[in-house]
Amino acid sequence: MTNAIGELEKDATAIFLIGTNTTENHPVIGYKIRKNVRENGAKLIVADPREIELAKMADVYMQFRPGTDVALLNGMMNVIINEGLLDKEFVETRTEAYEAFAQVVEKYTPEYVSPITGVAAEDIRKAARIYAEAERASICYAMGLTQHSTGTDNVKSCCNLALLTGNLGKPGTGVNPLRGQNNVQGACDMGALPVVFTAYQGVGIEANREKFEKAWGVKLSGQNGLTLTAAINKAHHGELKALLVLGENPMVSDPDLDHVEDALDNLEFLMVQDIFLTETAQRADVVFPGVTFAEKEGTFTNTERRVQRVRKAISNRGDARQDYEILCELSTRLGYPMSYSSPEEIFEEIRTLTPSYAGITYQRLEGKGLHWPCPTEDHPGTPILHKEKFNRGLGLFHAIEFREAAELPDAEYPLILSTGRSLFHYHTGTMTRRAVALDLHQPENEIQVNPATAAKLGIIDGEMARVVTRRGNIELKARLTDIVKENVIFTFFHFSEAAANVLTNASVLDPVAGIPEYKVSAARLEKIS
Amino acid sequence: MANYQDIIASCKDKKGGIIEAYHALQREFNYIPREAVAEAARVFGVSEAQAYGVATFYSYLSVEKRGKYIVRMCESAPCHVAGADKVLKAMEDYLGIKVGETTADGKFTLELTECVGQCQATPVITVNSQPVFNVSSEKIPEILSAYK
Amino acid sequence: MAEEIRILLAHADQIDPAQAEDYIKVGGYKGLEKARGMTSKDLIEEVKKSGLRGRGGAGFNAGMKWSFVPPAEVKYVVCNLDEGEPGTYKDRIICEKNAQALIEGMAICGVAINAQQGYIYCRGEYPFVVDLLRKAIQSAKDVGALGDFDIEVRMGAGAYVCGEETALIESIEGHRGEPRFKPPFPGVAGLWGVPTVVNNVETFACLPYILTNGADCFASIGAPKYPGTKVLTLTGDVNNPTYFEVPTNYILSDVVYKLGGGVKNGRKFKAVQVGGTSGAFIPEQNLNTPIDFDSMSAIGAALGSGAVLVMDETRDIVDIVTRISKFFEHESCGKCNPCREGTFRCREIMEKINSGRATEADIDNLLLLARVMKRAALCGLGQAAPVPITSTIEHFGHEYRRKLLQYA
Amino acid sequence: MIKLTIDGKEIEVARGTMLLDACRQAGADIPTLCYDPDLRLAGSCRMCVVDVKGRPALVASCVAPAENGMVVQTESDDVVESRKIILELLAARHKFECPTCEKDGECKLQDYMYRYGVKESRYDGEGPHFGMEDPNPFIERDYDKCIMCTRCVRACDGITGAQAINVKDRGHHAKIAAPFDGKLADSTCVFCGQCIMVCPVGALSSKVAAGQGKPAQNKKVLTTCTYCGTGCTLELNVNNDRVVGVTSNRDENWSPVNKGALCVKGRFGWDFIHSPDRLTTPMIRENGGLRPASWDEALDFAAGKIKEIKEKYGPDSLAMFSSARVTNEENYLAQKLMRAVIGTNNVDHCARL
Repeated sequence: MTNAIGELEKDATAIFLIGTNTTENHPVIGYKIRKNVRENGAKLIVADPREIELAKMADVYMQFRPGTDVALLNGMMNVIINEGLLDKEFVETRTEAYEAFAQVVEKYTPEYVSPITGVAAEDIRKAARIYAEAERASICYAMGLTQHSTGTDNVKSCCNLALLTGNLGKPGTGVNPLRGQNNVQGACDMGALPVVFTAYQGVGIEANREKFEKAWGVKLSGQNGLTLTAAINKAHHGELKALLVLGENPMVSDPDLDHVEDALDNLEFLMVQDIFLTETAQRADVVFPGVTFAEKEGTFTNTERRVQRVRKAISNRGDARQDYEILCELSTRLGYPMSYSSPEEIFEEIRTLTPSYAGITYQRLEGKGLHWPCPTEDHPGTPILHKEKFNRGLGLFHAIEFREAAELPDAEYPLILSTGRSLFHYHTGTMTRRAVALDLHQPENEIQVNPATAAKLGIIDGEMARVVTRRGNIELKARLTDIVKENVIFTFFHFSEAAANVLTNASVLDPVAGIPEYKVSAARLEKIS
Repeated sequence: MANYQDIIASCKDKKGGIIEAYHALQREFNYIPREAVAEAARVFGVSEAQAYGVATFYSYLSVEKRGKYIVRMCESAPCHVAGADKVLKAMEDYLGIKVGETTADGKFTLELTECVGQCQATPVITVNSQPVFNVSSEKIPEILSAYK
Repeated sequence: MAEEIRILLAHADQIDPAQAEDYIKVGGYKGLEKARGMTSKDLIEEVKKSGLRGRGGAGFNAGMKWSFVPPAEVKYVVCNLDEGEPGTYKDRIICEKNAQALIEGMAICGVAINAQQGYIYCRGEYPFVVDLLRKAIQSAKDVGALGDFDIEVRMGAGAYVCGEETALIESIEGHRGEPRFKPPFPGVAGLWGVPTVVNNVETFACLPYILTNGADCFASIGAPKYPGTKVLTLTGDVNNPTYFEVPTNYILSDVVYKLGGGVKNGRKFKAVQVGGTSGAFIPEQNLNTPIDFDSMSAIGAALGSGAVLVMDETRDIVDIVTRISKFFEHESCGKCNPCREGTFRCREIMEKINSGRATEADIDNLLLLARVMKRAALCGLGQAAPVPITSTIEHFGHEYRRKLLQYA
Repeated sequence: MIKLTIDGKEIEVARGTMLLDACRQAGADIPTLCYDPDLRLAGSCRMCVVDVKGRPALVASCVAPAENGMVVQTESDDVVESRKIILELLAARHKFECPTCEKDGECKLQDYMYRYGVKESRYDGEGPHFGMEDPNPFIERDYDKCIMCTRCVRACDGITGAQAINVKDRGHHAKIAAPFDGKLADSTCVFCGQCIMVCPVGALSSKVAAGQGKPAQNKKVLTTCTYCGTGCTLELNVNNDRVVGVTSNRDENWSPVNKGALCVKGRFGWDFIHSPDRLTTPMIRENGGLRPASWDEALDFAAGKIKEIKEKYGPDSLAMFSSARVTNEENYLAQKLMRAVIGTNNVDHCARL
């Protein structure tokens, strides 16, 4: 997030949610948004293919066709430009490449965009006006925006919208991805990415390598590594031979599970470090028992870049070991002795190599934590980014044309399948399916179907139905609900026994981010007779 | 018979008019059906829990099904001293039900009420909110038999 | 002196209260016209000078109350027509006889505080009064008497507590009728959070007279510190159980014996409860008290709603108070602890006494509970609920003791 | 600033300060049941009443603004008498099962009864009369312990915004209820448990934590939630080296993101920690199955395989999926292992999934 979570509760006078079912996936942030709307009269714009809970209290709700985000956003920006609602001063002083961008947006009139997105032109106008006229408007999005073959374009379009209206660098504004996992921000910050060291220091840049080579005492590769999805594909082709998995479960979380299974089976060596014998661990050659957050010291970085402490409450279970100790042991056996007396010692090393974390110490994290960037020990942290200037200097407009999703419905697969999360479960269910109350409350997966669609197929509420895509099929309990439109069906991906990712597409990824298109698969629903 | 959605919709322009909507519903159904509470919550922008809380707060509102004629005996002090107990007993005997119950044919529901403001002519009963004055236990059969 | 003085009911049964024309023929809407010609400040001053005090529980000077209203874009005038005190029906009578005076009075208040919208909150027991008022308002609008002032009638639904002004406001807002804590007072933050004047029917209905005849004229009627008239409703064991309008210096015994025609069936007087069910029971020795606010306060009573319930020598005081305690249990909104639990326990203990199962300790418990409720309850309901109990233990203690276990 | 005298002590507070805060500032310990600084004021429990000179009735300090020149007594005879009677009234409707109550030791009714020496209630009539069973797996609702402070209703509305519960009926029959007095699962309840957090007595408690440790026996460890990216602070309740519950800290200085608010996963989804399925020993694949192994054996085996593959196919034939669920420190080591030790940049995690 460019801005802090707390600003959504009091500072933002308008909030634009696109592709985030906030009350289910980030409940506590959802509470804050709802409070701001109810108690302070903040305006709310919701764009989502499903009529999510917050849509009910929105000033404008746009139920758009999955995969048409760019068209919708360009439509809003077209209105803003044509009605003169843009922040001219901000555009002039803090941005560049406006002209090319504006030229592209020109054709995206609400009337042009309406048939593409399925949203009434008037609603697009209304949304544009609310967002642009607000004193402080915030955009929040989540995987609903990013998990597309056009995910990067979608995000850039959100940035365009914020740049166009000057909604950056002030409290209550910003472009705010709500990240789905407790430490996904931290994992990125720490360089668990194929192209960067910590703090997004590119591996291809010599100076960066030199710095890390000096610190680590070894020569480093400058060649970009494989993304997760690419690695699976390489394994499938037999080029990747060994995979070390630390607390991940690709056998549930990754697209096209049959493909994943083949890929893992193709490996010469699979190592898994986890707290449970996950679907992935079951295929491993060696399994190491790690520990849960309750048994750990360390830090997590949340979606607003706030680094916070994790504190050990209980001792390791059984013969399990601290995950960092396992990594150290392995490293040592591989001829690179690693030993740290505590996570804090590791953190001290991180600080020296990570400019945005340089000013953070465990001691300073007691209490409220710190938002990076925090370059020095007397720096208060940075809740709001891009205040005076952007990292690159001027904010860059991107001219983005709308592209359709990779897989569109056709006669054989007439529906659009989207996947996502439930309030009661988390990711691959490794933890929540073993939390007794959560699993009792929601023990099984479902397919959300519009009653009209179900009626055409003769499917009744609660009945098992078959969902089929080009990758495979699964049987799910049909839940009839009009929160989805007639052409859309939706299911959760937490349930390994009815794994949504059997259905999803691994063949087309976002070209930049490598993200799979979980939100759009062409699908067919069948009655099981 | 009007449907509950239309009845509620007819009150939607009254700010905070949920109680008015409940009255209108009761004029039609003699009680507030469950679906109507939910619909009223939606129309007046309050939670269902709140709409239900309002419906159960006021003694003239009921979320339970009631008879065609709601007969209420005033039991406030002026009627009490004028012999409300005897009148009530007579009504229970005549209708064959206790307070709070509805006759098997769905015609009468017997309730108690506090003062209805007709204390010039105690004891007072009301039938669907219309007061009947100076009642006595003897007059009950005649009074109630008039309601078909 | 034992004469009625009719200000509010002067034209009772001579005009159709639903018809503004009828009212205008007898001089109606002159007061409003006059008010419109005055500055807001002068108008409030005039009402202050009349000495008109709220005819509800607190007896606060009406003009004074209005003068506290701060400037705001939107304000409301609210009429409390939720007379829920058992034995009371004077507001109904005023409406049924002279609804236009109420409407005019509210409009005068609207001029004084610069409000364009009024609400009448009418108790659910009076659906016919609601109908009448709606017609009367329409008629007043049709003849152009109200100008840009509008009045909406809202109907309560059977909750005595909504007679408390903040509970009434909650109810108009469509909420449970639970009183709010004060401050803020409605005059500052009332209906939908904006400044709101709440007065009852009788108070508003006095205004046309005050404006038409002048503040001094009104101030000269009745008790100097609580001038004007008061509509009383007589119930219970009297020969003439009806309503009267009398000047405020009228003596209680005259109410019972002259207007009421004395105790029914030639029986002897035992007690009179004044001001409705939350009022004190007054024994014979205090009957010589004038009915005005301050004189009644001096004997621990309150004129309140103007209900006068007469009980003859055969009446069982403890039984009646037991019944009253049931009323308060039934009508407590349940918000605050002292009232919700207190009214419930009062009824339990009263029933225990009334059925001969109690001891002296129960009376002590009752007095202790009464003291706490009076001091600690959130609103007037819980504070006043024990008054019938304490006043009867004070004046008719022997009737309680006769029912205790050891004497049974 | 205004000046007032509280228990003989003259203090100065800012205009607009509530009397309760002024009294606390003056060192007076004012008991409260319905008051909650994070919730809309109710002013209904009347435990915080104080004696203000010149006022005919006692004043509920939580809803009364302090006024210049006020002379206040916080424990006058009248005040103490009122508080005792209020406690007795509440005690008469409360089901006392303190020995087995989840809130035993952290119950405000208990605390205040102790403080004011209220051993029993003089009101010996009808006792607790609601009862309640709600089949949801998260929240125990026992309205025979409810004291009608309505903090749960206000938290459900003001913190979570779910508005699932409200007061139904009135007077002594008034009760906290979901719509139609039904189950929470049929309401808009999201099982966040904020109602449990604010309940001053044992009327609301966690079914997941039930019977595992009383508040006083539990050590509370402040940490960051393991689920979504919001980063809520929570307190792991630890008893005998086991996590037995989750509570939350409402102090913004320690719980900056959520200020005590949690979601259903954070508050009720912790028991996987002690799942019998937990891996407790390393395992090695043998004959198609996984068998337990010692750490040394497993580590040697893994290191051997990694070396072998690296030597045979080069470092880029290996990859690691690190995790968005482990700590920063562990992620750092994971990428360091791949980059510095194995010599490849093939490291990623599930940020995209």
